[in-house]
Amino acid sequence: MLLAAETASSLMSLGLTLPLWPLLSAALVGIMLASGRFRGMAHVAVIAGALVAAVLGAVWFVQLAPAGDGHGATGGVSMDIAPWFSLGDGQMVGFNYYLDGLTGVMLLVVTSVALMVVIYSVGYMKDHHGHRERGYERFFAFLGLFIFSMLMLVLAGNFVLLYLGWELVGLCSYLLIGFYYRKPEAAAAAKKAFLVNRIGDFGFALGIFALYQYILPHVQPGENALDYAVVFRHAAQLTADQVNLVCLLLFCGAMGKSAQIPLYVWLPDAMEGPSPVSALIHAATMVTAGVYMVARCGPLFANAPDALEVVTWVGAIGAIYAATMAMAQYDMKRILAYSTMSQLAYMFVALGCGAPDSAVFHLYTHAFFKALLFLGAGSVMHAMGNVIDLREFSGLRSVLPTTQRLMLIGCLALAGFPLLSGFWSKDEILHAALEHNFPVFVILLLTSFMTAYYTFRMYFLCFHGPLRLPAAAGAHPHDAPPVMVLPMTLLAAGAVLAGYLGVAIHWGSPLDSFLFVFQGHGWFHHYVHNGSMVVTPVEHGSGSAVLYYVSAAVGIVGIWMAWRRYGTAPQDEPDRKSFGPLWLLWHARYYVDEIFDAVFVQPLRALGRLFFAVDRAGVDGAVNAIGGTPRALGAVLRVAQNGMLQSYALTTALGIAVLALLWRFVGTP
Amino acid sequence: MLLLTLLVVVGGIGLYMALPRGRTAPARGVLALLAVAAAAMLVAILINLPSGIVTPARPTMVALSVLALLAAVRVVTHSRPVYSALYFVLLVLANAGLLLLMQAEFLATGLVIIYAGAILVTYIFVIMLAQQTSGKAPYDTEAREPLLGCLAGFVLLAVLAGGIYGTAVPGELKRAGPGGPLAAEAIDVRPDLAPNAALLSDVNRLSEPGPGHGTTERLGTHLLTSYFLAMELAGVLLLAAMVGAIAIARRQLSGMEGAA
Amino acid sequence: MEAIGLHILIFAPFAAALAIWSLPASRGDLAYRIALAVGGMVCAIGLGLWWVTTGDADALIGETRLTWVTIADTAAGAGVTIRYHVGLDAISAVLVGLTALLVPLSIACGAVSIRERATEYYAWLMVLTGAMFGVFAARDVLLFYVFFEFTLVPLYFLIGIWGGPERRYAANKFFLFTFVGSVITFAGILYLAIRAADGGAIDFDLLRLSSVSLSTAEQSLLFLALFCGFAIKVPLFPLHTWLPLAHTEAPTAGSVLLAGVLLKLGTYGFLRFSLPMTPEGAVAWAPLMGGLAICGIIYGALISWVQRDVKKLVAYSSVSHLGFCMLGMFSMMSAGLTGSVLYMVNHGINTGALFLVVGMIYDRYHTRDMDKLGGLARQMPVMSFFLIIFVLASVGLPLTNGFISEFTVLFAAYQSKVLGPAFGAMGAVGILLGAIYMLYMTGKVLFGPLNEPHGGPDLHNGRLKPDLTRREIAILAPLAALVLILGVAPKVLTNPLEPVLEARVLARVAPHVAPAAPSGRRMAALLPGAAAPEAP
Amino acid sequence: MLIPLVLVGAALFSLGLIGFVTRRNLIIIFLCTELMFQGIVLNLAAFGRYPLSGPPSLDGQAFAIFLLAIAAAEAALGLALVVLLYRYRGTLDANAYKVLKDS
Repeated sequence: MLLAAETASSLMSLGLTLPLWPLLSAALVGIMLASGRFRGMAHVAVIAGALVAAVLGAVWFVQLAPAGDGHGATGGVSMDIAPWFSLGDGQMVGFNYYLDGLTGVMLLVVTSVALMVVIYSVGYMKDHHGHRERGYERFFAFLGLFIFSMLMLVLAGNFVLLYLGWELVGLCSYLLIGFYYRKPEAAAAAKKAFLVNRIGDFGFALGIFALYQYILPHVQPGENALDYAVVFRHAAQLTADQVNLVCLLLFCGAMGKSAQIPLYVWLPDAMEGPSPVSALIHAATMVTAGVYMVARCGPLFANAPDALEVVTWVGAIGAIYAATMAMAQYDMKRILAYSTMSQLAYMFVALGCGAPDSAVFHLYTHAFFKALLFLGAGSVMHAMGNVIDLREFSGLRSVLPTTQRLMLIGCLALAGFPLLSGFWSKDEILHAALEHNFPVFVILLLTSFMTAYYTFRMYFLCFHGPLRLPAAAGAHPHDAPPVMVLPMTLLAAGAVLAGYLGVAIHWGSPLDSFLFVFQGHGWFHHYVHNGSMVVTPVEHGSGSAVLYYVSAAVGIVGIWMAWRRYGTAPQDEPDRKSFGPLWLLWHARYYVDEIFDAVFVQPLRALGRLFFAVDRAGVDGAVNAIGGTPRALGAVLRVAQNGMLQSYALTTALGIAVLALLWRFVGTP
Repeated sequence: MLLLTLLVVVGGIGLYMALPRGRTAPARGVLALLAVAAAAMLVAILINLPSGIVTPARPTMVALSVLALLAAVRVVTHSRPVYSALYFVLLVLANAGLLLLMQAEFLATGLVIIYAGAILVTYIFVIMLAQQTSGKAPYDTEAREPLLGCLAGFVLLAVLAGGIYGTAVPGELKRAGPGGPLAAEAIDVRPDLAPNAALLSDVNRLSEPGPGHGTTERLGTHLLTSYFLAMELAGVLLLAAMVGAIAIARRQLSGMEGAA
Repeated sequence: MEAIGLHILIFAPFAAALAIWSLPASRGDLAYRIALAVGGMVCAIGLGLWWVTTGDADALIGETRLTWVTIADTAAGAGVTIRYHVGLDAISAVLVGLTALLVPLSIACGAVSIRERATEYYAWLMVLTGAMFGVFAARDVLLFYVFFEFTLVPLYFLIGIWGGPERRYAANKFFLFTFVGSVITFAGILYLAIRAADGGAIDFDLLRLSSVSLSTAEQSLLFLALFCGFAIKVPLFPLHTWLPLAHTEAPTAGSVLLAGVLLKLGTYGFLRFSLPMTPEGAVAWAPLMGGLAICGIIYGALISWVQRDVKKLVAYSSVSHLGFCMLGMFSMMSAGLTGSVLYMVNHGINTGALFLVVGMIYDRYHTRDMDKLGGLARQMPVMSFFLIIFVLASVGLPLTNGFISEFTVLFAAYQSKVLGPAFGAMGAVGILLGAIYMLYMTGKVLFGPLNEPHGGPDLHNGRLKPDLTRREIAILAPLAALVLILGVAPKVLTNPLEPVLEARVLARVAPHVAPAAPSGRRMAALLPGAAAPEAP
Repeated sequence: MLIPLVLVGAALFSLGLIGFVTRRNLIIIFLCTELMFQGIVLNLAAFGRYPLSGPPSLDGQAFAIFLLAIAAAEAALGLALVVLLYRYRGTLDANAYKVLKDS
């Protein structure tokens, strides 16, 4: 069976503690910060934590490899650790893990990229003359906390625990984006990120409630209704629109986290955070949580055709929408942010077209080259004295040779240059889209072209053309120190080689396999199947390799176009001339931020002020009115007190008269 | 019963008319007419009271009562204080007469001496003292809230009279004979009538108290035996009143210098 | 043994109050030390008693039953007996534990800021402590009412004398508003007692009154009567205007105890009286109550978003949070009830802590205006660490106590046959709004460029360090620890609670919950389309 | 015999009351109180002489005597005050004395 070996089970039990190591290191740093002693060791603690997590992750990755021929989709393993809280009438939510192929891949991606980023941060967090920036320990503590929460999210065995990881990751992104809290824009961006994520979580929570309500009748006693295993076992028993509603609500959560169409506004602003944060959180791990969740809920989404349709179209529109904006930005990190959003949209299209394994494969490869690009941008920023606007500098080839070479590899991978990892994974998504939804395929093809175009526009503007340096860069900007170059080279290796894990070697005619050798759906896909993923098998029909050539051509043409227009990093923006007002629209990011602010934020604040006024005047007024009536009544009667003795006697006499009359006619009771 | 209320109403209106108003006092004729009408009404009432018995004192009592009421009306309505005081003396005398009828000789004489003699003299003395302008002072002609005052007073009177004379009994009261006590069965029909029934039947309480009932000697022994403490207290009260009056008077002198 | 503990819990503070009162006015510090000692002792005993409670609904901890007042001889079958009957079952024990926790902290927080008339201050605080324990321990309805009323007195003076600028108005409004409500409740209790006795001797035993069978019309009317008193205390939406005033004007200790414990009197009242005594009424009125709770949540949240005064923001947030608590309670489900009791405890901890932190900022800068404060994280890192923890707890982030209660409450509201998915959805909007105003406040106070108003006197004469002193950290640390402990292992609290809630409350209410409530699916169709545009 | 006397007594009393309430001259006001006393004396005597039950007794008259004492005392003090007020304010008008009315 899956974990036959005894050593395996011991390693497994050790694996239980996997997420706790980064948490431990974060706590350790916290204690250091509080106690004030040996503060320099902060990065060592977190690196150690990340390292242990990476090792255990790799061990589990190997453990979870499919035994035998790899086609059997054995169910995932769930391990209960401790009860958490009860949901009444016997149902209980606990801390438990759910391990299968998908978890293995995610573990590998998260832990490896996290390790690279932590090592890189050691260099990044030092300013020009080498001593640590203020808040150095706090940064590493938050990184540790983030790794813990991402691992909890990935390993979670039930929806509530997933929700826990979901929100904790949101918290860490809030803390890390707002790291330079003295900058008001950073604080605002952090708040925006957390709140937009919260909107997504609102839908996610409702999805969980709805799921529980529908699953409960089918659950046998002794099973917890919200555990993955139980939910997927009874997924088929739900009615069509029940599942659709649940999937839509869950997808709403995914949109928030993975920055898809309506809820993406926080991602570009999140670039206010330090670059390693962007690399780790906004490229490789957190934003992929949405994709992971939709992939994880494969059995649910499988029988929710409407939901899949929504996912596909949100993905397609998102891809091209983000690509257009990326083409018209000058801030290097924002271009990469929009590119991330576009690539994530690719993954959602793959999920929508019923190819979750390709989506995960693209997620796996994308993590490597996007992290590399962000780290590269980080080192450029580091060298340029925190300036990242492409108009400020150009021709850095001569000054930052290593960064330039690594960035080139990253750009090629992102652009889908043949034989690199990006090419293989993106192509499979195009393949899935071609089979299911032709208009979407056309959109994606066009987006691939635009991706190649804007990636190399950025590359040429930054590294080619005459050497110009911003004032802040100082006389001679130094290239990245070794502690930053090492992780980048490792990621570059990943960017190049990672793709081959998902490629099958199959000698055949050029039509059947690309360059006589390669075909899609290699070992990686079988690895990912090994779990509860419901996947439509892909047969390698003849002529399937044609698509490889088409996408390769699109990629190369895109690069060439970028070279022709931006080869010499011209100052005047060629695109502005050719696209005119369209370009301005893209540059201003479709004014979405302003629209959202006007449509949502201001009216709500106005409503708040109105309520406050109503509260002070209306409700409070009513209460005071009630309080005031006796006083007013008193004032009326006071007139009778006119001080003259006689009038008092008169009123007394009148009183007696009335009483007498009453006594006389009404009679004593 | 209706007659009685009628009387009271007419009396009320009359008095209302009689009270001094902004303009000159009401024409004497109207006043006289009203007074006479009221008196006639009263006499009619008193006469046809259900009294099977006619005691010799009746006519004098009626006369004295009428006199007393008229005097009282004039005391209240007269615009010049001195005349009010004088009418009050007349009233006291009428009252004394009535008391005599009831064989309360000592009280009657005491009343005349103390009231008419002492108190009224003081009043007249003060009136003279406080008389500043010749004509009518504004505050004498102007009555305050006459309507409400009369209303209150006469409603009270109507009710008291009603209470005394007999309740407005919905059913007709059955009487044993003319003027006799209410038949027994009438009482048990309306148990709450019991006290008035007793009131009405004078017959069985005609027992004369015997001569010298109200004489000083009888009254004196009575006072000093069963009300000995009260007598002492009355003495103390009078002493206190005297001391008070002196205190006010003395302070009044010193106060004067200040106010003057 | 527990009986003695319970007695000490109720009467020791009163004794201490007398002792402190007798001290000369100048000996403020001695008063502080005595109060703190008694507070500590009471805290130990209270938590001890809570630790001992079991899930068994009938076994009361530290039960004592003495006849206190008898009017007319009950032997003849008529007349009234009022008993001094106290005892703790799980529900009361949890709240007694919460009170025990908050009392020493609130005493300690006034050490520096309270200087004039300190002896009276601590005397009143002790009186308030005794009254609070009395309320939760009372098993005799009239005794409950006596203590319920009595808690108003010390707070009236605390707010009235040591409060902020508008303290007199706030104290008066607070007292009258609550008093009017509770008088109506008193009428309800009397009616119930008489109906329960139906001719025989009237007594106010809680269990006897909880098991009275009344006609539906009677029950719904009686529910309204009880509603008046408790809804004002909770405070539910339209009756909440006293809260922001009372909180902003109260001294730190006052608002901590007011928010931490006294607001729970209302919800405890609903849980202990309204639900079991008038189950049909409660079920009949549940949708309206749910509606009011939702209004409270959204109304409170939106208002606190536009506040400038931090303390007013936290006060309005209490309105919003207790809306959740009521929502959970009226979902008439075991999860909902447990969630709402848990919510009471969590709100006590989180909002109490927030008030403490705001108090500490006020001690330093003597201003609560968010526009004047800014970027304090740089100046006071330890304080911002604590503030962030408590903000996250009250926003309901997983691994904090807020999440458990918020999740279970909304979960129950959604599943409830009485309320239904729409309530759950609207409630969930509350989470969103909650995050907005809390982060808005954190952003304004902690982050952004540092702008620091001139320091208050305490800051200059060295009695207060710029960042938190050891005493202040000692106050906040236990609360922060509890936030995490209750977040990870709420079972510590809920295990004894669930069976008691089921036995005492749910058993009475469940039969009346209409089985054929709108099915999840149909109601869900009305759900506001939070998802992306639905596919055609 | 009792009824007419009591009626007259009641009439005197109410007349006195009306006078007390309507007249504005201080002295007349006091005079009306004396009028009321007259009414009461008459009543007392009447009830003494013709009691509702039991033989006629002297209590009514005894009481009347005390009443006289009180009336005398009251008149003395009252008039002293009136004189004082007159001296102080120079007028006997009751409306002039409104000190009781606060602002």
